[in-house]
Amino acid sequence: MLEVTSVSAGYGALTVLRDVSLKVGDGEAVALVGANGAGKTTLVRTVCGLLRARGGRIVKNGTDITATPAHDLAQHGLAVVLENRRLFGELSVRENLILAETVGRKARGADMRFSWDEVTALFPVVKERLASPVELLSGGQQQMVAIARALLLQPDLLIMDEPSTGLAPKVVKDILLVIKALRERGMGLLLIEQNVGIASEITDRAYVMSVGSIVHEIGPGEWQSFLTDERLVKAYLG
Amino acid sequence: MTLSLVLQAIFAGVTNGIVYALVGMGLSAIFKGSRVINAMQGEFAVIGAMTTVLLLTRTGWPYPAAIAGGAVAGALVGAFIEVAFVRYMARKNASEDSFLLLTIGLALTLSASVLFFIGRDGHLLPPLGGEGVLIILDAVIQFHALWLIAIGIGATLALRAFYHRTTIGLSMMAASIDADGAATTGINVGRMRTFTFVLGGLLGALGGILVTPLIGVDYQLGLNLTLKGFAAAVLGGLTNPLGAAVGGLTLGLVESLAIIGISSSYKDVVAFSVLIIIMILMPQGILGRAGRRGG
Amino acid sequence: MAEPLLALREVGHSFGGLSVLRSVTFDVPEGGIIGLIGPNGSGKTTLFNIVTGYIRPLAGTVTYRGAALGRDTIQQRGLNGLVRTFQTPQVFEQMTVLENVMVGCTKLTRTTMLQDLLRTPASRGQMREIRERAEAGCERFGLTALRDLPAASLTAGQRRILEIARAVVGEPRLLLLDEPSSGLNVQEIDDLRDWIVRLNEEGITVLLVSHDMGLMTVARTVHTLYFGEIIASGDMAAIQRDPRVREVYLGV
Amino acid sequence: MKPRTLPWLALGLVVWAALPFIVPRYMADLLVFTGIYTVAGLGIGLLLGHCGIVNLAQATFYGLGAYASAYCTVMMGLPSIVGFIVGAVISMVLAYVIGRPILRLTGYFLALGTLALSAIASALFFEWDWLTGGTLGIGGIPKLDVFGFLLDRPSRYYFFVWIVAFACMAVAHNLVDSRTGLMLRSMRDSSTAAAALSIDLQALRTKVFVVCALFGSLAGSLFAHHVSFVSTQSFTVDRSISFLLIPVIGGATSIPGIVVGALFVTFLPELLSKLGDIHQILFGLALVAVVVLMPEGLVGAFGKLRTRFAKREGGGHG
Repeated sequence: MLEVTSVSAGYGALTVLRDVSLKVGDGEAVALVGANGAGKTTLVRTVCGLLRARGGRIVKNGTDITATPAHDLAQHGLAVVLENRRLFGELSVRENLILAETVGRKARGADMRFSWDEVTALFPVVKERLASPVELLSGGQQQMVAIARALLLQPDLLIMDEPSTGLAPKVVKDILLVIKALRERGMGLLLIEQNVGIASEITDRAYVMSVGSIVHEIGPGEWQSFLTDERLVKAYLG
Repeated sequence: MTLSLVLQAIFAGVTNGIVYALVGMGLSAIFKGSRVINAMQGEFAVIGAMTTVLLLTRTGWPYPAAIAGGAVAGALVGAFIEVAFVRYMARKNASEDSFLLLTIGLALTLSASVLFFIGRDGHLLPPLGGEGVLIILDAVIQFHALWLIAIGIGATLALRAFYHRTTIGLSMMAASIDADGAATTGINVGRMRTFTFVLGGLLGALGGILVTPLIGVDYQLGLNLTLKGFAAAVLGGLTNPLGAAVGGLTLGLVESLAIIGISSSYKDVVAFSVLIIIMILMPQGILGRAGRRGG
Repeated sequence: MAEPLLALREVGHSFGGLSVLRSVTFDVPEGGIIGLIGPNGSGKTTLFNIVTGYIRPLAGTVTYRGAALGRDTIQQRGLNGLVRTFQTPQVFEQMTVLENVMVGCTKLTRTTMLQDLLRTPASRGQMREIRERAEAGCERFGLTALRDLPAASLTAGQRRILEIARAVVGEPRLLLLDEPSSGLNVQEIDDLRDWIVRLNEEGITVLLVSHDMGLMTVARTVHTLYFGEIIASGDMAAIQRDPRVREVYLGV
Repeated sequence: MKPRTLPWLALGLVVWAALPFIVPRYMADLLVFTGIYTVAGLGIGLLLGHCGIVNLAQATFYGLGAYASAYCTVMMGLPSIVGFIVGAVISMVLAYVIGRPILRLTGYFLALGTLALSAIASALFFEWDWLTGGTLGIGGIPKLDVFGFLLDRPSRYYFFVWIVAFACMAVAHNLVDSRTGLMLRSMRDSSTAAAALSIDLQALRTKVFVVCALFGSLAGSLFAHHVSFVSTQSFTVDRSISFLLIPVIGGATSIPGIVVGALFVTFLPELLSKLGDIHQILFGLALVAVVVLMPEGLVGAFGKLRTRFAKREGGGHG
């Protein structure tokens, strides 16, 4: 469904990604793990059209989206929760969500994957605080709003960049429950995560990134053994 | 100093203040949406007013239609400037200073165009609500000024509703708060920037049309209005168009109350001194951080 | 034991009620290389900014060369030999490589602007001295071949070396490196490691903030920061074995 | 100096010396203005090209210089040199006093702050007619007399103005080429890194602002003695804008660029005016074109063309 082939990217004089390839199948949950500065976020920005790839191809459901601008990706069933959530802090929760719903409706017409009611049912906290400015919500609540906003874009593949960063363990657990529920509905997932413990809990397989390249591939069923693998420790702690 | 003198100054201050507010709201809307300080904001006022004058006198349109025509002209010029210049320069990562120089150049060009095509003379528009005046405690206020105040307040409320109640308004705010977040929510950030210039042009033109029955419009009006509008926007915190409305009113009142009894050309000295002092001492504007929300 | 070059005592800070640093205490001994690691949001950058003078701590003290830094400005700290580099190399893009290094030497000399306007002998003499020092600096850091290029044309690795060269010609005592390996390739990181060791051998004390564990092996002591607190200290081998560090970093 | 540049320099000198005698009188007059504008533009160029500061207040200091010269010579009957000195001292003190707070601003705020300053000064020049003569102005300013040599014609005044201009260019060049110049440019490129290298940004900016004001005042005094009559119209905000255009058009980082810019703003309107009233529109469009297409100014654009050309040539042979 999502196929990234030999992508390279960077900023100005900096080359961050070198020849990165990965795949996410239909309804599959794949993790991209690696230490800080490995280039994970740059890959997210490249896939979702915020950063122009300098080489390689990105294909979604058979359509080449390498040069598609970020605001058109909802039409290809792709939504992303960026690092730090990137919500519109001064706007209310409802306003944040309405924006996404309008776009999602345009992309899918009557054939909505997630209705407003379903999404708000999935996130009771969000429903309670619809009128509050987003910046007054706690970090965990904001993360819920960010996921809800992405879902209203009606994606079949969700990319999440570091959804657990800076959140208390209890809150992370709640978010994992939501993600599991989405998986059961057949949602594809590309999870970018530094914390391999979390990643292994909700994904089928994974790629390990280091210094701008994919250095290991963890196949289905290999997660548990890999968690204690010295190769993993080396990728993180040198 | 008599009461009627003070009252008269307040009337004048509110009237001027509304005009500054409209120009400042446009400037602030453009800055909020594009991070460009538009040094030709006052020219929008000239374009709006001159177009209205021409439509009224040369083509004989009815007054309300001519006013609408003037406002649309401001909006169109705004869109043109974004599409023709700002977009190109933004793609090349032009500096703040380059945008300032660009808009100064455009201001010179537009002012010279008015001089060339329309001439050196000032033009007046008929006052809304006729020539009548209202007299309160010996202080005189023209009916037109009352209309101006009403329309100015109406436009401010309409702007607020536009930002919070329409999808385009919300999208414009979203794009200005977090461009990446907006793009990944399916908002075309580039198009929103064009819309902010349309909005800025519209508000500036409206300010120009409303002030013309009182002071007339000529090719030189733009620069002074730009500076006053900028002062209004800075007082309001620059990224908050509704703050600019408060800023404009404050500025109008301060300058007209400060010069009671002395020569009126000190008005600009007062206004611009206030601008400099506020920028240095209160960079967030007179509303402070709280004023950021709700724009 | 000799007095440390830099000492942090109970340093604390918060933003908008959210505490980002909680009583952080450690020493940077003269002649040492001290490392600071921690996951995103652990407070490394805040701590770095406190030491370099960009932020004033809300609690605790920072002592440098035996005196509290207090309200010293960034410039005063620099004149005292405390010099930093930046996570994204901040080279002066429109200036040549040599000129960049020359800027690093300006603090060693003094002229008034009037002397410079009139090009007095003193002004010319100082400029000559600055140029000689900078040329020697370029030579030493292998930048001589690049010296007349604008810094904007350098690669990320070259920019990093230039930034360090520019700091070192100003004769710092304490060099603070903020994520110096970010954006570098494997070879460039190796070179960088060599430079840090060599500069340290020449007597420059180094405080290194990085998430690059490979680079961190140059540090004699590494402090691990997590949610504003130091959770582990020791050499890199000990840090790698530390279960808390593994939990924080890997989640397992 | 390279031996190749010497003949060019000699040729340039000959042309410069012959110019006022071979061109028509009105052009000689424009060349005098070019020299005056070069002096005023140098200060703006130092700020813009070497500190990254947009100064839209130069007409203020230009006006102070002009009025000081006018008032001292006409109203008080003092020698001309006194006017120059009084203008320079007042301008520098004012620049220091105003510069310290206002230079804490950056970017747009600073640019518009200086524009507001210019608007205030322009209003005060108008209002303080006991000093400036208001719109009626002060007339009868004597021509300069240098060691008994009366500079009463453009062709004579030309030499004096340009010698002053060259001296100012030399001083500006000294500054750019010095330790201070290094620090200025570093501050322009990255103020954070400059601060980390112990450079006191605030003090430097203020000092350059004072130098800029000195040049502005000097130009104003030269102007007053050239036209013999000064009034408020010459010191408006428009004038500040056209002073800013000098380095923008010519290229702010290059000192010869200032002369190019000064030539542009004095000659282009004059040449375009042959086309009738449309010339001001064309001038505005020319400015927009320069800003959009040549962000480094004319001199920068020529430099780029030359490197591109040299590269192509080199490629062809190699």
